[in-house]
Amino acid sequence: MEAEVKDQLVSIEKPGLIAPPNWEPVIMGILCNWCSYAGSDLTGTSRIQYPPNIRIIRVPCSSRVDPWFLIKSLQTTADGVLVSGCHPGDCHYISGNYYARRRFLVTKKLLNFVGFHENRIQFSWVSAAEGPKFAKVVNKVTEDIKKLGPLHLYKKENFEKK
Amino acid sequence: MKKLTYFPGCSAHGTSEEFDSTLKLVLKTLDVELEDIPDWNCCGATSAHVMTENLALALPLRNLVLAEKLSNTTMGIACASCYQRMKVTKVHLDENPELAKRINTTVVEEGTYQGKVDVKSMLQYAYEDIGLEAIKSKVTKPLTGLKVACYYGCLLTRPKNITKFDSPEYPVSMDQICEALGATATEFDYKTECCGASFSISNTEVVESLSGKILEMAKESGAHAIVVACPLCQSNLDMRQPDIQKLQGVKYNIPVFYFTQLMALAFGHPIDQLRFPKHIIPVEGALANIGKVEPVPQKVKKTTKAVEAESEAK
Amino acid sequence: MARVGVFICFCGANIADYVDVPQVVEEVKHIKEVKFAIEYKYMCSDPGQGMIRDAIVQYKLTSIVVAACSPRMHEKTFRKALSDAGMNPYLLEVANIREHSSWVHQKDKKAATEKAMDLCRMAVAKSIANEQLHEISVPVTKRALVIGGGIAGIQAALDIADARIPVVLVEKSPSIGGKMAQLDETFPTLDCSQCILTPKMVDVASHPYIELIPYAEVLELEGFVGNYKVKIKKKASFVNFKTCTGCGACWQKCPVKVPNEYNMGIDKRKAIYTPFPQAVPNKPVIDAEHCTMLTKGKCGICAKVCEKGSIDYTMQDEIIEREIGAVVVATGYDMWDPKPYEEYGVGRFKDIITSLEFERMVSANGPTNGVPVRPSDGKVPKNVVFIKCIGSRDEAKGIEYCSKICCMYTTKHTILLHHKVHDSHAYVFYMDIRAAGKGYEEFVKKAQVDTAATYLRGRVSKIYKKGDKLMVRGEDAQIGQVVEVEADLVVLATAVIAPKDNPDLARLLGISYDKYGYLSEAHPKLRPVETAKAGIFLAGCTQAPKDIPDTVSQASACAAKVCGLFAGDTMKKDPMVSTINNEYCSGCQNCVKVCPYGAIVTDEVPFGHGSKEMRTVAKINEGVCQGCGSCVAICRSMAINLAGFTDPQIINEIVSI
Amino acid sequence: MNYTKQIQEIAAKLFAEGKIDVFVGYRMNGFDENQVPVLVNTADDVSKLVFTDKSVFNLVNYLKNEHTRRKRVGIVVKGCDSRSLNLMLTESQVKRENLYVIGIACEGVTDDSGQKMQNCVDCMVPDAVVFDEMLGTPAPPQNVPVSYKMNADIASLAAMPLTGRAAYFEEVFENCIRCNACRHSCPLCYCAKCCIDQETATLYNGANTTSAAFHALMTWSLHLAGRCVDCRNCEKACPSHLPLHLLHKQNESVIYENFQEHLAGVIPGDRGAFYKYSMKDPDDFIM
Repeated sequence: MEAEVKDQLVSIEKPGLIAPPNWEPVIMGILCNWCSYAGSDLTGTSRIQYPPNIRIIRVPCSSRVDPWFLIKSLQTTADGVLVSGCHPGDCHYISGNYYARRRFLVTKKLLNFVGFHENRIQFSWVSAAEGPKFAKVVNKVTEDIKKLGPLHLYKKENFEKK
Repeated sequence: MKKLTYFPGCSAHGTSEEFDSTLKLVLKTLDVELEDIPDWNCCGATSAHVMTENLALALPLRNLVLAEKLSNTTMGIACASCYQRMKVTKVHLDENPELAKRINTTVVEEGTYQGKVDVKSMLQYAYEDIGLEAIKSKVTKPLTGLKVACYYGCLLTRPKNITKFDSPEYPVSMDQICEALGATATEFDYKTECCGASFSISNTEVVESLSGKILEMAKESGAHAIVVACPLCQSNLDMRQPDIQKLQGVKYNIPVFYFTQLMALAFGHPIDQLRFPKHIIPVEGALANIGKVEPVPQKVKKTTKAVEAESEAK
Repeated sequence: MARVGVFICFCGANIADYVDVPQVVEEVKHIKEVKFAIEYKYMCSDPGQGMIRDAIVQYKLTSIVVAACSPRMHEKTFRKALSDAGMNPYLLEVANIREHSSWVHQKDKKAATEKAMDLCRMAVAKSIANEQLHEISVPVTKRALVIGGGIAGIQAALDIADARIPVVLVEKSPSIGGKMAQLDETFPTLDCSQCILTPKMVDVASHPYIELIPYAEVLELEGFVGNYKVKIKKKASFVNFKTCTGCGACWQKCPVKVPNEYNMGIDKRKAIYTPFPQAVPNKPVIDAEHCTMLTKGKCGICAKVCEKGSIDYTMQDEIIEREIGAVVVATGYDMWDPKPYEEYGVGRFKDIITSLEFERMVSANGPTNGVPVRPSDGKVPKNVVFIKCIGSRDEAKGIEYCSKICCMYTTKHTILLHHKVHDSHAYVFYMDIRAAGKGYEEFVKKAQVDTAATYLRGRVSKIYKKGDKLMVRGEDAQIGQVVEVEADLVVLATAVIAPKDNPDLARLLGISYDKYGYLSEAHPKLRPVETAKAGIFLAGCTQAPKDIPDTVSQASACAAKVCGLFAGDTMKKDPMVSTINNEYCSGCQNCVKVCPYGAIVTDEVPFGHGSKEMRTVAKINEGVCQGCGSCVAICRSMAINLAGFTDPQIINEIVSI
Repeated sequence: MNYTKQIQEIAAKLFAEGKIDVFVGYRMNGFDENQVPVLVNTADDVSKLVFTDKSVFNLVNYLKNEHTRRKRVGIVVKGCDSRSLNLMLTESQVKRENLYVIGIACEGVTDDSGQKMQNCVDCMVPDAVVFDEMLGTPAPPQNVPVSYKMNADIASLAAMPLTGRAAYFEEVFENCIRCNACRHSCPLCYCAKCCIDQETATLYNGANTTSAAFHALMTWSLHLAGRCVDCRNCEKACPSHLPLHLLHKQNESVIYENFQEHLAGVIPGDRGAFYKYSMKDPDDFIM
């Protein structure tokens, strides 16, 4: 019995909370249309395999990503989020990713500050040519978040109970 | 009374003794006091840097560290090769402190290198720190009539990003100094050509052909004498001149002065102190031109009116 | 109540083999908004699209989800299918279950299927929030601005004008013609530059659709593609072009002599001058810098001798405005100043000249009537040394790139020398001979035979004076020896560089430029004449060094682009742009600051209904907005939204799984 | 620190000269030694005005108020208040020409217990940065920017284990009653309609749950990131006494350390860290 519990995966923020058997994390991937989404398409066309946990949302530019997209994802469906855009200097819209970069850093640090593990919010630059890199990124993010266990902070259902 | 840290280098005590001694004369007149670096060592020129970088840097570094013990901010160097080694070392070490730390470990007992002493060739010092005006002011016997070709050699102004002094291809600092002394500097395109110094032991033919060309061009430019600021240049151009003349069958008889010798001369120091006997090519012929000024050709013919006006004035 | 139709594609085996499509169909049918769901082998095929069209009508669908390949692949196709069925094409959402599921999870069909379901759910959820969007059409001003009156500008202007589109041609010097007007003959055919250029120049002057504005500069460009407004400064010429007949009495009498730019300062022009005899317009201007009347208030001879009384010393610079739809930038190039080559004695030796100076000398209408002479003593040179790659391909002293034209014009120069001075001999020091181009290699070969010029492969290390000759010492790499050539004249083939005021112009136009100052094209291969800013095009050497044929082709390409842009009365534009809700906008104007395209301006609206007091709000210029969404994300009061990617759409996606 | 007399004189003068329609200041609350904001509309009421180290509130908040928006206003600002005023001006919420600003060289204000307020202890910009006239002696301008003072609470919380932090903040957000007093007391929350109240913004708009509070407060603090001037009006207004400054100070420190930005509102015309960028911004946290 003791052992069993040990083997089970606990939520890193709430050790009391144990993941259901064969739990799989959900990762919300928000990709910019011109680099990262194209890159992820390339990953597909070149048949590079990666874990199926990621759910991809297309936005025109990483600068379209409002921090509360991340907050909301984490509060509702996702155990982690990945935002990906064009490499600095490659932005299709000249400077979008520079503005985004600042917001991302502050958001990541703030969420970590209020108790989210930093690996639940991740960012990457993936160009339209970097199919393999996209697969690598998704692999890493998925592994990281599997280690962290289910996210149960401020999930809607937690509070409808009371 | 200015003060200057002085690195004579080995040649100052041998081949270029006259450079050293006249330099001291001149600087006394310009009231600059020289302070020798205590216990200075070989700069490692020509041999060290073809063997190992560490040694090539360590040898000058020791001198630099020692120089920093003295209060002066500038180190003056007579020999062009020594100057080159010191300057190169200084620039390299100042650019990457990591390297400086590493090399410093070899001379750690002398102290740590701070890079606060500036390195200058004597030519650069005379030109920048003393200045043409000061030099002019000390001239008592102007060298009017003496035409000189100023030869800088390969080291004094090169590479540009290291020396940061004058033009690497067509420098003029020495010319201007000579002009300040009253002499005339000729337009001499071989100012910075190679004299073949590196081969002076191993392959003298090369030296002779290269130095020969320099002498030829100097004559071509109408110079009575060549002026240098580097012991090796001097020895190659002066000492080898007889052989070169044999080789080419041309009589140049063109003496090779250190610029300090001419300065001393113009400052009115007694001729016997200038160590001219040490020269292979006798200097008298060239010096004879001093005072001989060929008349400037009358450019504009005066109008009769002007002549009349003058006569009336008288 | 939304009625969504979902169409799931097998994509042959591409999807079907790794995703259990029927199961996905069953799953999506459980979503309450989904009124119709079906799978098919190839959705993009005609029957596939047919199914979509029929279903739309039959089930009164309000939005469509196609689960297939990436939207980057077939979004347009399916949008078309929607509009064919009379439905707004932007009510379509594509779930990318091929690139994002079946192809990347081939080892785990269950997971792939589940993911496909989620992707469909997300697409359905998003499509529910989709709105009807309509292509934006922006009116265009059908007038083009051409900046620079060299051969590039001339060609572009003529081609555009011939399509009956008005052109404003701005040239900063008093005459059009540019560098080509300074050339004698042109490679590889040796036809006289003047003979082929001047007719074009005259055409420009007389063309009913071209407004030629010489001696002027562009000050400011505002607006956006199809709707630019340009401010042009007409520099004061102090000559009334309307009355001036160009008789030339003024400049014949003018006492002030100034180095002549057109002849590279080899001879002198007057303070009132026409740059060269064939100038267009052939009217003189006064060089305010040197004219003693304007500087000291003395002289005034030109005014006295002018019978038409066209001279007006009080003339001021004039600012004019023009409405234009597109811009062609053709500011040409400069020649590199070889001063850094100290070892050559550049600046000390009079008899070292640049290739353009040589060009002027050998030119029939040049300062020496077509005979090359030594600047030092005016003698005709016998031995002439040409040195190539002066500044080009030289990281140490010049620039890394190859100037492209020097090989050819130097070859030309050897021929011209041979023609003008029969007993002369040319020596050419070169690194490579780059003669890629129609008839170029043949040209070089022939020249080498005809002129018997000595080609020495290697760099020149030193030039020194011996008597009145220049001794050129270099290496002949082919025999591996140092060679010395006794030269009467040395010609340096100096590098082609970008005009020094290119960066300023680029800033003023809002386009980018590279580290050398050349203006940057939108794509090095596929969009070589466009810039990143819509409606601004590049012609000639302002983009990179080019020879005349390339320049002319690029100029004509620009013309084609401009004509294309002006084909309709309006330009169609993707409707996925930002929109502002005035009610929520608090007018902090942070969006104005952040927008990379300056697409957001401020607007005044009344406080509440019928209120007199006005308040400031932001306003999107649909014509300029590119739809990046930067403004949406930074708008705290969420007054801005991006059509096609609205907050509701994205939230629905997030929460749908 | 007591400028009551001067402020009364200035206000009287302004009314006399007809320069202002309303003066925003502090008055005693009447039942203890604490003060409350007051809008003085006539010269007669000038005598109400006081200013001591009990003048804690940030009066700039009242410039977004209906009573002052269309009028010419005289106002008293301390260092932090003036910074928020600067931002209001930059974001064109108030017109400078409608304002007569009395700047205070602030020596720090005290809370109910008479203790100097924490943000005053950490204060980096005590003197008003925008003013028509200055009371007190401002510190001489130092050319070296003041080094950033790390907030002690932030440091200690950052040192906590993740689970600890999570638990701590879960309690904080659980205690929030979603009254939005923080928002209303913040001078920089002037939006026509707050995004939190908009349909699209949140799943549970208005709902009084921890998750809703979390969402609201996170969004709020991110909207104030690079703009918050740490005047603590929100904390003073919060009925549940939530340590709201933690969120703001956290963002402030991140911004200050990573983007080398100066503090919010110190430079006139500066809009704050999120509305500009630098090529040199940290990139190492991105894969």
